[in-house]
Amino acid sequence: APAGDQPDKKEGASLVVDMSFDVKTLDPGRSFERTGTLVNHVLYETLLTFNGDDVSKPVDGLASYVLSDEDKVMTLTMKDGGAFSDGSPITVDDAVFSLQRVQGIAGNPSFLLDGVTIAKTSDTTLTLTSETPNPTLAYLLPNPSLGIINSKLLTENGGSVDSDDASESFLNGTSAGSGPYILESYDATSQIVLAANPEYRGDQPAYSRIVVRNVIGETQKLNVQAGESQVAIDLNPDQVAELSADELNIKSAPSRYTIYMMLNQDPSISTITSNPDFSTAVKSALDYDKILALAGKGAERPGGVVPSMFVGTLPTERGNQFDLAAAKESLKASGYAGEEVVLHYANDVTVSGIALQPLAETVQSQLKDVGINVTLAAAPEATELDNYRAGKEEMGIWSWGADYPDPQNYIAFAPGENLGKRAGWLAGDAERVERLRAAAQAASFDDRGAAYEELQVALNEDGPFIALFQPVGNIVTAKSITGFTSNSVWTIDLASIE
Amino acid sequence: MTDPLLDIRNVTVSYRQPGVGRLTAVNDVTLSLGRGEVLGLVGESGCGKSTLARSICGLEPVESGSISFNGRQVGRLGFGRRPRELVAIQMVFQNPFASLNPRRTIGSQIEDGLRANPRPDTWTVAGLLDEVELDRSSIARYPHEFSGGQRQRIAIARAIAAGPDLLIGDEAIASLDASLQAKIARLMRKLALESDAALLFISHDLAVVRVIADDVAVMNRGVIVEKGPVAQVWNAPQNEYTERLLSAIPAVDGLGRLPATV
Amino acid sequence: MTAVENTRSRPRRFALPKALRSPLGVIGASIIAVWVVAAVLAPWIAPADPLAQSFPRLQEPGGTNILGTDAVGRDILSRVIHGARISLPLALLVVVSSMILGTVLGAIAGYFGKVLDEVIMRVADLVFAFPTIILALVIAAALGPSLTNAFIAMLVVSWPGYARVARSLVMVARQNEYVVAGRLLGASALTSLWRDVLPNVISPVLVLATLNVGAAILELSGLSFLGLGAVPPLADWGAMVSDGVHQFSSWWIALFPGLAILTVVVAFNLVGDSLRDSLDPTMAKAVNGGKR
Amino acid sequence: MHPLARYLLTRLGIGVVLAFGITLVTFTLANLVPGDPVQAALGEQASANPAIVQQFREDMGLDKPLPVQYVTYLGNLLQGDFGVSVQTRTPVALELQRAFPATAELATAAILLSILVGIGLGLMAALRRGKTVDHVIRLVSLLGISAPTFWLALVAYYVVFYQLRLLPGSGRLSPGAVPPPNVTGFYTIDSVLAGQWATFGDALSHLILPGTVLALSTIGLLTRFARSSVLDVLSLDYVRAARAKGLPSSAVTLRYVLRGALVPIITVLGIAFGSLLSGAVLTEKVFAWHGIGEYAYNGATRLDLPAVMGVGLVVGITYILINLAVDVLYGFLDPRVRRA
Amino acid sequence: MSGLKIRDLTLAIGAVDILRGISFDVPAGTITGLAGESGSGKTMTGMTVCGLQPAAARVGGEIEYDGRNLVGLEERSLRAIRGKEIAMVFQDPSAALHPMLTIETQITDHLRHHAGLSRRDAATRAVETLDNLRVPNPRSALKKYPHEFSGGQLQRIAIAGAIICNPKVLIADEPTTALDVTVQAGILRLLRQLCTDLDLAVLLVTHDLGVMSAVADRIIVLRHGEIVEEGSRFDVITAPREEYTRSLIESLPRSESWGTQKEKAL
Ligand SMILES: Nc1ncnc2c1ncn2[C@@H]1O[C@H](COP(=O)(O)OP(=O)(O)OP(=O)(O)O)[C@@H](O)[C@H]1O
Ligand SMILES: Nc1ncnc2c1ncn2[C@@H]1O[C@H](COP(=O)(O)OP(=O)(O)OP(=O)(O)O)[C@@H](O)[C@H]1O
Ligand SMILES: [Mg+2]
Ligand SMILES: [Mg+2]
Repeated sequence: APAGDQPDKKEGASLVVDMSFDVKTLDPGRSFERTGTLVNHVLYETLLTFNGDDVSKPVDGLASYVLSDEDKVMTLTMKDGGAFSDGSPITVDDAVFSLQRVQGIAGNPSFLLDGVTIAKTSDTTLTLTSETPNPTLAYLLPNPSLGIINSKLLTENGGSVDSDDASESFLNGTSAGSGPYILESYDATSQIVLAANPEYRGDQPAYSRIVVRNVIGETQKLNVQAGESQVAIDLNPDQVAELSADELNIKSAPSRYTIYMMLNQDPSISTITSNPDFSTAVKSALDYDKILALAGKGAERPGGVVPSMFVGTLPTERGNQFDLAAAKESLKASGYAGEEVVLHYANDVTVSGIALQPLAETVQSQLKDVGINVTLAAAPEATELDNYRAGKEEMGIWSWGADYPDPQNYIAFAPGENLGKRAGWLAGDAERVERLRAAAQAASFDDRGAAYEELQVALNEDGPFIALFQPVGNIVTAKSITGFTSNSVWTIDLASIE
Repeated sequence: MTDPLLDIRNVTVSYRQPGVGRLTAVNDVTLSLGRGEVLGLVGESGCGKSTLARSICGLEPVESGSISFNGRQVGRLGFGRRPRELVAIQMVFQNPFASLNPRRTIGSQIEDGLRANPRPDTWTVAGLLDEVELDRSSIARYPHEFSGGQRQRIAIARAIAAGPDLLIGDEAIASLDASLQAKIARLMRKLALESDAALLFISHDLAVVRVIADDVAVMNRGVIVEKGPVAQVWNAPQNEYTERLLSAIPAVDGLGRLPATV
Repeated sequence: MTAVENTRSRPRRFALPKALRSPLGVIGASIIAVWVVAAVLAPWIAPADPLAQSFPRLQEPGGTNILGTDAVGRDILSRVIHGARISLPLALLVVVSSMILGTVLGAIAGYFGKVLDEVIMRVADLVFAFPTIILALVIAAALGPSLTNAFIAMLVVSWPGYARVARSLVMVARQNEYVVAGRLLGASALTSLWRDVLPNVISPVLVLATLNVGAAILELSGLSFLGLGAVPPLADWGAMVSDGVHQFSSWWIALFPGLAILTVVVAFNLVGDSLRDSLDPTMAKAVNGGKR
Repeated sequence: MHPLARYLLTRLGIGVVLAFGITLVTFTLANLVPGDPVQAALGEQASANPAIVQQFREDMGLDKPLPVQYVTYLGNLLQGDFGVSVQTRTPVALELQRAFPATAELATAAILLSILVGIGLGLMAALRRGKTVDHVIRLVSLLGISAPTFWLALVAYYVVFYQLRLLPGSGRLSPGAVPPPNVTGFYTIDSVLAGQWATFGDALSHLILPGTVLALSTIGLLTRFARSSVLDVLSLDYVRAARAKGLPSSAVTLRYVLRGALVPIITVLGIAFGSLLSGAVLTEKVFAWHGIGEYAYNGATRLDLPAVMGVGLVVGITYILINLAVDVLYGFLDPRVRRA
Repeated sequence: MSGLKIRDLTLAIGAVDILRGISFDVPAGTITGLAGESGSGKTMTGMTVCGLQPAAARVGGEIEYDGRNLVGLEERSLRAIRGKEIAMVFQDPSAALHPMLTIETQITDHLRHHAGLSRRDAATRAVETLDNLRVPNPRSALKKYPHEFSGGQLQRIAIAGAIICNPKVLIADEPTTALDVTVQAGILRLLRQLCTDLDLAVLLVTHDLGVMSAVADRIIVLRHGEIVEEGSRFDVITAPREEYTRSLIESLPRSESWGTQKEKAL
């Protein structure tokens, strides 16, 4: 229905949203950064989706689904009446094309569909077949990276489902989806402008135009206070604490990030951090409450790496605890004699508005209290990532954001896995952890919580990772904004803002 | 007849001038000078006198022709030290304020000269200071403590210290007060002749050259237009340019005679 | 003409005392002296350990922490005082090293001319064609942030200034008749450069260096501000201002280190100015021309 | 050939060589970086997959040996192709087209302001040498050159925008405002060309604060320089001669003094431009001015080699062109140069 | 009598007395020579007559011109006289002409200001004047810049600028010192001729006694800001009364005194 049919107080007005950009592309098949995800969520509809804030249960999007008993085959049935912004209908072919393209062009999000075979089974259905049981697949499909693209339009503009695809720059200028908004303009450095999609078959959003601007956190605060913007996304708790709830709406929710510290287990990298006693010493030497205070009001400290809103999160009491005496004892046992250890971190990133630098400084100062000499090595993330991913950092502070709302995502911390390897923790290094890991992955839905908790306890004790805290995500809006939904996948649903 | 001390044959020197091309500053000049001779070189500003002097010292590359000194070819002075034999050509410059290093005592600068002298015991610094009528206590002082005329004497002392066979004065008295000019010019002549050296005295002022030189060469636009004994050139110039030069000099007779122009 | 004047009025030795007789020079020198004392005595006069996170976070100025505390509860006054121990020596080191490097290269270019001149000065042009901070940024990013690398970056970008000035001064100075006289007395080119030319161009270069200390502090702090200089938790002024960007309404975090930079730079400029004013005009002009 | 034309051609030739040198330096430097641009560009999960990493390398031509990469780059460059940003996979030329005018507009505003104010103040100070005005101006210019730009930017932002709400804080236009049709990339000029006066006012009001902050240090530089060169000229014979002709002092000042002082002032403009660009890198960060400074910073910290090289080139060429312009202006003002 | 009458002129800067009460006349139709060693105050005298002494200077005494005392006259009235009635020529023409302005601008701007002439009329007058002073191609010369002329031509141009408003008094400060003798001769002739033809009162500052001897009608010798000798050209040069003047004349290479010294040296 044309927007004009529904008289609305905000019709014609632009909504201004400030966030700090990390966008690299608006091609959904390539984009996996926060900004791109936020925007693509309203440009493209997905086969499944989440209902508002609730990420615990995927719901129907462009399709409905059934999962086979062994969790291996998912059958999706397309709904009728969907149309792209150019008016053409959404077909099952578009769905197959879009998903296959994500796999074929091998971009950042292609891992979401690793080991999945996509097939059209009828004019209204398609199946996603996994080699191994894949109960999380339904939680992945709402990801905006798996948004459904107008395949005809894209093919005309260089799109394909393999590495020959050349449609990225087209998608950076024109959206080819069916979401409530269409792309008006995109500038990776300054702003992204969205306009309401007149062909959208759902309810028209309240704002006909949205400007998402690239602004650093501190400036976001000033802008939203000054009324220059209506939504600020990256305010840290300190900044939020200075705002008055009388003038602005503040919505705080735990973020999907875990900030953790890593101690390399590879003796060729460091004989110190790979020493289990040293590791234990560090774990008890940190004053977690004080560190949490840095993260500000609303931040939490789950006992392990799994954030508080996911199944299987570990209660704080079961996590590592500050114990100065124990720390000194373990340190003595480790034979550490005051050598310098290097703590790496990126100095140009903030996680939910929290800079890593004060954190690193605090860790350094706390470890100093037990006698551990830490040297800080700060670098831009780009430089540091390489070091880290190659497993060359002695100690590091990093963050992990859930790719999808499921504890399975945190298997990455296990030995031999993605993050484990970066800490020099290889398969076979920790028998107990690996056993518990297998158990957790095999657990059925109801038992998973307990299994993952056990795994985290073992990770805490034997592993090279120390979960520091889970920051709070703050969304601050002007009083004129009366409501919106937000969740850990797409941060805020722009179309829901009223 | 023995070879003259300085033998300049068909020397041409030119400068590259940006945007204009080459400017021939010295054009096919032939001159020679023997020991004990005092040659005056006159000409208007820019006629190439300094260029010729600099070529004799090896400071400008000679485009064609040759300069030989004591039978030795004068080459262009490069990065290295000047050949020992050529150190016997010394020069005194026009600007008394730029001819001494302001950061070194005059004693050490005169010693530089002595060190270059093949017979260093001919002179002492003190002796040289006596010779140029400066107080011996000046040794430890710096150039800025001296007046222009005194500095010029120090520069002469330094040149003499090197025991030159050829002393060149390039407008050495031009920037001095009228009352000092005579004194310094006389000093140069005296010292040069006492040490049996030749003196090439360059000036744009024919009247000055007339009273100090034995022979005079007149230069115009890079060319030597006339050369001869001073009296002859002064009283009976052969060249039209020399004549013009001479007649333009105002006579100091209080008669109000305007100098001639052409 | 100019040569006459320039030799006539040039003081024999470096004219420090006379230059500092000007009231502004005195003020500048006093401010520098205060900062130098602060730097030397920092451990004793700073009220707290600059690294100790022992205070409540983000305290406003006043109370126990005169200038407030930062985001991790460190005393800003102590950090500002200790900051002098980083900024001052490093800036001096940058200036002295680039002065030596630049002067040597510039003097060689100016004295020998020809190919050497072309090569050296074209490289200098190349460096000049980059805005300092961008080149420094690339270098610092390439080598990783650290004070050493910031130093290297600054060295690379600042020597050409000295080279240009030294070159132009040497080109004039080598025309001086005493230089020629020295050569005529048998000095080799290098001896001449070392003995007759360099001593007579060094004072303007020193003045330029003094003037540049301020600029060096500014640029170093700019690098630190961008996170490419001092490594935390070092109390570096630029880095402290940068902390303030994330903590805007805690204005004291950025204000005081910024004021510290301002005062030091003003002081060095005052001293540099009076030194330059004590130079003779032609040399002073050379100094001006080489300023970036 | 006309000597001036030949001179310009020579300078242009040197410029080309310089530009080539810039690419070489940037390329070498950027490849010294210990990090891997591919890691920087790829996400957590993707970077763990060797196949994806490999394909990304191939896409970006990063699998080739460095000299080959460089030659390829140069070859493309000759066709106006600056390569594709490793980070955003957008052609660098396109991104520069967006970022450069932003900075150019800011820098132009700043330099115009500095010329006007700087020369004016310098002249005033010189003419009133030793008076109170002179001292005040000297103090102001001293503060101008001594204050760290990034700090000034913060202070100005905090006071003028945050506390006083006098001027808009960040960005080039008010949020939601549509940029004028792109002709020059300068919003002020483009809006005038399109007759959009509201947009012009908006763009101008956004320009004032960062422009002034940026100009302050240049104003300081120019004021000092103008003062000293006016003083130099004031003592010259031709000024004495002009006064001896009984001309009114305004005529002496404007026709004789300023004209003579302008030449050395012009020569520092090139230098001033360099310092302006440096300042821009720092100012843009505070004012969310998405220009070349920010682009350079991001490029450098994210190991985006083509981006950094693009910036280096554009900035270097601009610098060369500005200095060329300065030279031409110089020749225009000083007839002696025109001939030589 | 037109011309200048200077009476008891004093000038002090700070505690330094630069002129200590000098009195002399510069009558119309004559060239009055002002000689003296360097720093004796020759230039200062000339500048003070024009009211162009340094701002810090204190002037006393009288400079009578056209029935008025120029000392203490307000700046505006002085400016009306300066350039129009009393003109100056400086030592180094290449320094006294602005390198960036055309000859036309420089020799007509005060003409237009003082006489209110249009640009064209002023140019016509300039061409005439240049022509009179034997500057080649006067019309095209107007469009040129100073660097395109030789020193002698420049001095002629500068003199043209000085006399273009038909002044009554001309102050020439060492107008030939920077020039070659051959060129100097031409300029001296020109000065003489202008003085006679235009009935100018010329004050010629120079330390060159040869120049004095050639053109000055009367010679005044200054030393330490005081007049130490004054008289007709012939008297001063042939029979100097002051020791200082005598030493100046004796040191001249034109006299035979050098010759005897040369013999001595041999
Ligand atoms: N380094 C140089 N480069 C280019 N041209 C030069 C150079 N030195 C001198 N000239 C030119 O060469 C010509 C001769 O110069 P030179 O200095 O020999 O003259 P001069 O007779 O000594 O004059 P003066 O009496 O003024 O000293 C002049 O036209 C001058 O402009
Ligand atoms: N602006 C000034 N301020 C102070 N003293 C000055 C100034 N100008 C000149 N003097 C002094 O006034 C005295 C006379 O100077 P003036 O220029 O008249 O000398 P001069 O006879 O013209 O010398 P010269 O032959 O060197 O031109 C000198 O002692 C000089 O130092
Ligand atoms: Mg000469
Ligand atoms: Mg004088």
